Amino acid sequence: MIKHRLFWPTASLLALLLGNFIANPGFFAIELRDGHLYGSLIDILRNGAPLILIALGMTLVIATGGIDLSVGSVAAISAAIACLQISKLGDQNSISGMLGAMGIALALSLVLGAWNGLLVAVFGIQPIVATLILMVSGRGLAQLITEGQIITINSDPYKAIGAGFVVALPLAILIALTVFVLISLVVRKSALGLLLESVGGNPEASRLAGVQSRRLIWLTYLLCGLFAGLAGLMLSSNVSSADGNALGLWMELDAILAVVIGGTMLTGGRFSFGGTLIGALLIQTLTTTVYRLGIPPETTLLFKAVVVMAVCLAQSPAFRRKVLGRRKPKPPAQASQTQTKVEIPA
Amino acid sequence: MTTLADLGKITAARRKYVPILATAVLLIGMYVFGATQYEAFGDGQVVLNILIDNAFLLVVAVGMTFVILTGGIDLSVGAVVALSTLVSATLMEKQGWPGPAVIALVLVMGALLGMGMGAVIHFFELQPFIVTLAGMFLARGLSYTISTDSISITNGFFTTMAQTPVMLPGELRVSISVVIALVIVAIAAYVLHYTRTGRTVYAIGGSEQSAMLMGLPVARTKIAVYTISGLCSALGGVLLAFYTLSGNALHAVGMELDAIAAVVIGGTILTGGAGYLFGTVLGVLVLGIIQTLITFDGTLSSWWTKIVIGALLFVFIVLQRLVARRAQ
Amino acid sequence: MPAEILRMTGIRKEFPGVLALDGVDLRLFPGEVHALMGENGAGKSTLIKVLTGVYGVDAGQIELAGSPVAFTGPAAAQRGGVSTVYQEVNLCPNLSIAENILLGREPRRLGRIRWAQTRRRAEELLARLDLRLDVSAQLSTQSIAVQQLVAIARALDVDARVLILDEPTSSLDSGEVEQLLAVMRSLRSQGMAILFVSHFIDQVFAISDRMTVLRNGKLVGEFETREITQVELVRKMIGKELEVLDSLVDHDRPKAEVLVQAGELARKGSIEPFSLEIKRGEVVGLAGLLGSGRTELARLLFGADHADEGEIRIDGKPVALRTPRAAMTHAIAFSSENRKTEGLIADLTVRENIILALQAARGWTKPLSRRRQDEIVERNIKALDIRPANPEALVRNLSGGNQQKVLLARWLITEPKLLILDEPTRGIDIGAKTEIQKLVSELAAEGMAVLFVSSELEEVLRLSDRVAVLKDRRVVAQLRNDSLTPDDIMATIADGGRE
Amino acid sequence: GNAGTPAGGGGASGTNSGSSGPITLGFAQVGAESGWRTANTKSIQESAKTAGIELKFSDAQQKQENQIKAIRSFIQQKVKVIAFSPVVESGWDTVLKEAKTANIPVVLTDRAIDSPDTSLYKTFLGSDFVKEGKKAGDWLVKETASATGDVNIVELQGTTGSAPANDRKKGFADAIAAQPKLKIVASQTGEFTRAKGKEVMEAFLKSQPKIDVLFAHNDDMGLGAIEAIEAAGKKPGVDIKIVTIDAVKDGMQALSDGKINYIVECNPLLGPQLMDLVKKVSAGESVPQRIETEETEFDQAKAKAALPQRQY
Ligand SMILES: Nc1ncnc2c1ncn2[C@@H]1O[C@H](COP(=O)(O)OP(=O)(O)OP(=O)(O)O)[C@@H](O)[C@H]1O
Ligand SMILES: Nc1ncnc2c1ncn2[C@@H]1O[C@H](COP(=O)(O)OP(=O)(O)OP(=O)(O)O)[C@@H](O)[C@H]1O
Ligand SMILES: [Mg+2]
Ligand SMILES: [Mg+2]
Repeated sequence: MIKHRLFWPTASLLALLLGNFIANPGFFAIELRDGHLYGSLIDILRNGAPLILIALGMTLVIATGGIDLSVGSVAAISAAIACLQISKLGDQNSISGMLGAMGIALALSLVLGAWNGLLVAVFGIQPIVATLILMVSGRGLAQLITEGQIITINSDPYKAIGAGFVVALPLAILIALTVFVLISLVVRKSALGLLLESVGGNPEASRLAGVQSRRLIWLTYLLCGLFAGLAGLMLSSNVSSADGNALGLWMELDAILAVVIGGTMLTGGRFSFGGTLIGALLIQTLTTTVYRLGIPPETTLLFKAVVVMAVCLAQSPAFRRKVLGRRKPKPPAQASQTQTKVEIPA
Repeated sequence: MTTLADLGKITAARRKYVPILATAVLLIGMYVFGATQYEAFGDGQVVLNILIDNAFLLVVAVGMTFVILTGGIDLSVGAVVALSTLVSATLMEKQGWPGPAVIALVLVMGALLGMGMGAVIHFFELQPFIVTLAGMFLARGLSYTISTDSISITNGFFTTMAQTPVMLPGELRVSISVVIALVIVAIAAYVLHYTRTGRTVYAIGGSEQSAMLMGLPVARTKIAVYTISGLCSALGGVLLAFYTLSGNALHAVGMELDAIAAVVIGGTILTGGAGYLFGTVLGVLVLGIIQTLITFDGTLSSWWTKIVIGALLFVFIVLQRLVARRAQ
Repeated sequence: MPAEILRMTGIRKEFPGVLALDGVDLRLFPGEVHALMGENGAGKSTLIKVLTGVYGVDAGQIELAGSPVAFTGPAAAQRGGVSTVYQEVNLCPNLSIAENILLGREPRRLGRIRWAQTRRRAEELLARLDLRLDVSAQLSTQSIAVQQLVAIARALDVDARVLILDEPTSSLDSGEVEQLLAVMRSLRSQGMAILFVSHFIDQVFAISDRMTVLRNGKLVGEFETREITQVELVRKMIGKELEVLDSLVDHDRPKAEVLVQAGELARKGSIEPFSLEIKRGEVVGLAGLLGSGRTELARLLFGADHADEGEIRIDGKPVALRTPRAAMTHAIAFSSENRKTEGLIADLTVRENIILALQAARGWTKPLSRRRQDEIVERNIKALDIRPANPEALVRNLSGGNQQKVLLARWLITEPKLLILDEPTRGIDIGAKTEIQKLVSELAAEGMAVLFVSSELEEVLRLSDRVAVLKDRRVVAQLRNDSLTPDDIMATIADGGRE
Repeated sequence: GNAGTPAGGGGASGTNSGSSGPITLGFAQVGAESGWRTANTKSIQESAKTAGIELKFSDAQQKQENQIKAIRSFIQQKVKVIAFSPVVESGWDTVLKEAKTANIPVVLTDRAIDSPDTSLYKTFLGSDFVKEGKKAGDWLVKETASATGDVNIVELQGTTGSAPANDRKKGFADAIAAQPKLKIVASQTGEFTRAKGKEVMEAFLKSQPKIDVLFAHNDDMGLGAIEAIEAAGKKPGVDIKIVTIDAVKDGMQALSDGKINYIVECNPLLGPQLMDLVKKVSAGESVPQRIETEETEFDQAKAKAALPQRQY
């Protein structure tokens, strides 16, 4: 079942990679340079790591039928706080100082997630406007922290999170994968997954079955905030600076797109972390493809439109049935009647 | 057999207007607050300026209301607006087309784009988010391919439309765009409340599957709402072209969020099936008045501007919920 | 006999892993009521959906008035003169009653909907079913029974040659059923062909002229109602004799300990103050007519709505039941009458739906092990005969009756002290129904307190030690069930509880 | 043209010269999209204070609509002078006509507009983006004068469609057009940010077998690219020559560290100059139609000298 659900996203990802390989045989080349792996695939993993993190949190929120527009701003705030703290350190390379800064940033991200959760779960505000508030003013907060400037830091340990390597592999992707494995384990080994899916699938029925949806929804926003904060650290670490204005800008769209490509419905219910992971990698691959193929900036969006559409159509059973299926010979009596197959509960 | 002539039931029908009333009251409250706080804010023209400055957003939000009422979403609106301004500018300035012909063409183009997205959403059972996101990429991408420069519009028809004021009593004026936008609002409200298509829009939002089993024209209506949204975006683009007298691929970046926010603040439920067009008008005015309050203040730095916009939004939405809840 | 209006031959429909219909034939003549009979999951609803184009067929022919048709969907079927009430209420909860009845057919002038006339027309249609409602009220505020009637009223308005009713009576009380049957008779006399699905054998024998019986997706045969007995019919449907149940009430069982005590509990606009005691091992039935407040009473005891006044004591201690969750911590379970919107999570599997309440009670940090889950689910699938017996099937793909069994299973496994069952046998076939009644009675024997709500009075009386009678949102009487008859109850209701 | 959309009471009551208090200046800023912009804002705010001018500041968050709204509300509030940095070149006629009818003089800063009707504004104060691109190109031509064989250039563009990106690209291309050996082998938008600059450069380093020069439309993208170059095991400024525009502090630091080879300045500190102009304009004095801010270029030596005084 799970295999089946991830088949088309995976196939799309592989197709895109393959397309790159055909256009550019050096695409798969990976070499060891200065003790770390070097190549386009490595770039995709490393640059995709923050998106993976944010998209994982977004998956949880979307599973409950919500949405979080504020992730980009939360990432920016977290990055700004961390970089500000580190820039104040006497010794920017001090590990304890860095951990302290990161701790503050992540704690703040949790608070911001809790704020979103409060608005959605307690005040009952529609998630899209509830998180729009933090999306708008969070950006301002981030700039307030940096005073509109880019805070540049010079901290080797901090730089490692986003740009460093551990045993030749980028630390960022290791962190993202660890989070992926942990959250998958927690959600699937505990009953969290089931309960979230039930809240997203039918909130009233869940309430009557005793599911404490309020707490669960809160928890998802909390985690989403935390992951966004962590992603913010990674993004700022990658360029050793915090840019309150640009960091994580429009990231929420990419994250939602990753979730949707991964096969999770925006209306809530069934969700798949695996799908989200693949969706995020697909988006990052697409970005890298644009750069590698040298597609001019003016046509980049057209190219993206075509690829996104192709990926979606490939995943759509209705498309395969109606358009691709038509080529297969079928008994004529059948063909005329298979038009409106809709799955309906009895 | 059992009859029910219960008072509670009779008011139930009216109770559904409470949230919208609450919104209207709060909006007036905000205006009064502004008027006491800043001189010249109380001027009637300030209110009209909010309409003038947001006529295009209003039209786009009207289209969005249709889509959201069916439980869908249209992310492509901002890009279609930009594309429309650019196509208009290019055709008039570079090709010498007459203004009205350009408008007709742009409207058809917007409607076709919307129809295409609607058809893909319905027939291939894809999520509206992703299809309209692709539509956004497509429209924005087309704009960039047409021109990355902004193009000034000098066409006589457009400049007349842009600069002829519509006089109201008391030295007040609005622009022609405002009149167009209000006409669109009236037509849309009529369609939603007095035509079968409009009611089918609500039915689909309530339950698409039920609507289908009830024998309603689901396919046609779903495609229609995206067509309407595309059409409204294109018209919004034309109004923006009147407003700025320029075509630019970078126009209306992020307008889809403004439009969605206006619709949702106006009380329409994002999952569909409930909400009123008048709410959308209020939603647009709320966004407009927040903006105006901030410009009148004129002391906020760039980041405080954002923080205060968020804060005002927060206060408004929380009050809206509290008032509505109390009243019910 | 006139020529047949509808003929389906050799219909075959396969879903992934399930052969739902296999060579089924059906004939329908103008001016007849034709019953479509079969157990839960036999394929009745599927046949109807295939006919009206909701599903495509894999093989077979459909002819309407002699010419082959292949409807592309309900809209096309309606245009072809086939009006359908599908199983489950398929209406728009966000719209008013009037709109739901007339959506797509609203009276118009120059394209403009005339609302006053729409409302009047809706009222007229409801009046045919002897129902007077505020038609501008939102549908979602209505009980499932009212919703079912609204759906019927909608179908009646269509100018149709064929009317299909898939379990229209599953939550109607006897008065409403009578009314519906009367309407059906009058339509029949006007020459309409009516296809009727019901698990109430009495109704089928009261109204139908002929019947087609399905078993496991296969055609058993077509019969004249006059020429078949109830016992024969049941044997054809379920393949074995049905045991006849007498009263399951056991008066000798000791029922001393009061478990739940509601004192002057009330909620404005939904139920007047009432006091009710339920003892361990006791089955208390709630009887009343449509909209009398049974569901609302039950919801108060479960904390689904909260009371404005009064108190609830459990084992003598006052408790606050503000949420369902709170009620569950006091071992109360509530199976809702509306399984589609308040019961099941359609996109989850049978297994997940069954364990949901138990898991929710434990909290997310204490998951049931997969082995426990499988074991519990398998046991319940067997006990309730849920078909297909596949724990990983999506609930949305189950037949209506089987969905209801899943909902019941969900609450049975929580081992509650008080089990509140609101229309628990809705849409369940006669075979399974007796099994469920026996089960309830056994649970009571083991000391469980049961609050049993059903619009089928016989069922209530068969099981209950005591019956609380409701009228107009008031508990008007509490009667000990010493061989009470339905007539006694109706008399009490008519009396309005005047002592 | 007639005053288009309403100028309201302000338009009707005509002049506003009667007031005696401090000059009020309505300033509609683009946004706070970069450190450069923030420095620009700060300079304007501070010099307004020292000049005793009452500043009404509005942030348009990169949206032309917002800027038009702001200008309209300045007219409503009867400010004495309006100044703004246009988000885009075109589309200002309507609202500027309203300002004209209301007798409020307008000063453009930083970016120009393309309106043929130059009576709509009193003066323009700012930089010429085309010229900046050209300066970068000229330097490169000089730098590579002795080079034989092809010089492969990669370009990091600003936000697609934005005026600085369009103009700097154009100026640079014009300057190197005469030199066939100078080839732009890859050009991609880095959206003016470090993160994108790094990401795009990473891809360039893999897709282009040989890169000699990087031209970045601003310092930030250049700084991002430097990280990518270093991660690829190459030496920025040596293996790949880098030329950028802006001269913000971090850029100057990199320049004096030898990681950048040349920076064309784009000066954000036009506050004092603007306040002078505002005073003149409101006093009715005539001012030149176009004033360019004083801007220089920095090579590594000059950067070392200038770095200590660099404040933004
Ligand atoms: N969409 C579907 N996908 C898979 N299986 C389905 C689907 N719809 C129905 N089925 C299966 O087809 C069989 C027949 O179901 P159907 O709903 O026709 O039964 P029914 O006779 O109406 O039963 P009930 O009396 O319970 O309503 C059942 O086994 C059911 O699980
Ligand atoms: N005949 C009716 N007339 C008006 N309203 C009704 C009627 N029947 C039900 N309702 C509405 O439906 C809602 C549910 O009623 P309730 O749950 O008390 O019904 P019930 O006694 O369980 O009977 P049933 O479930 O058979 O309708 C109530 O809010 C009531 O307003
Ligand atoms: Mg059925
Ligand atoms: Mg009931």
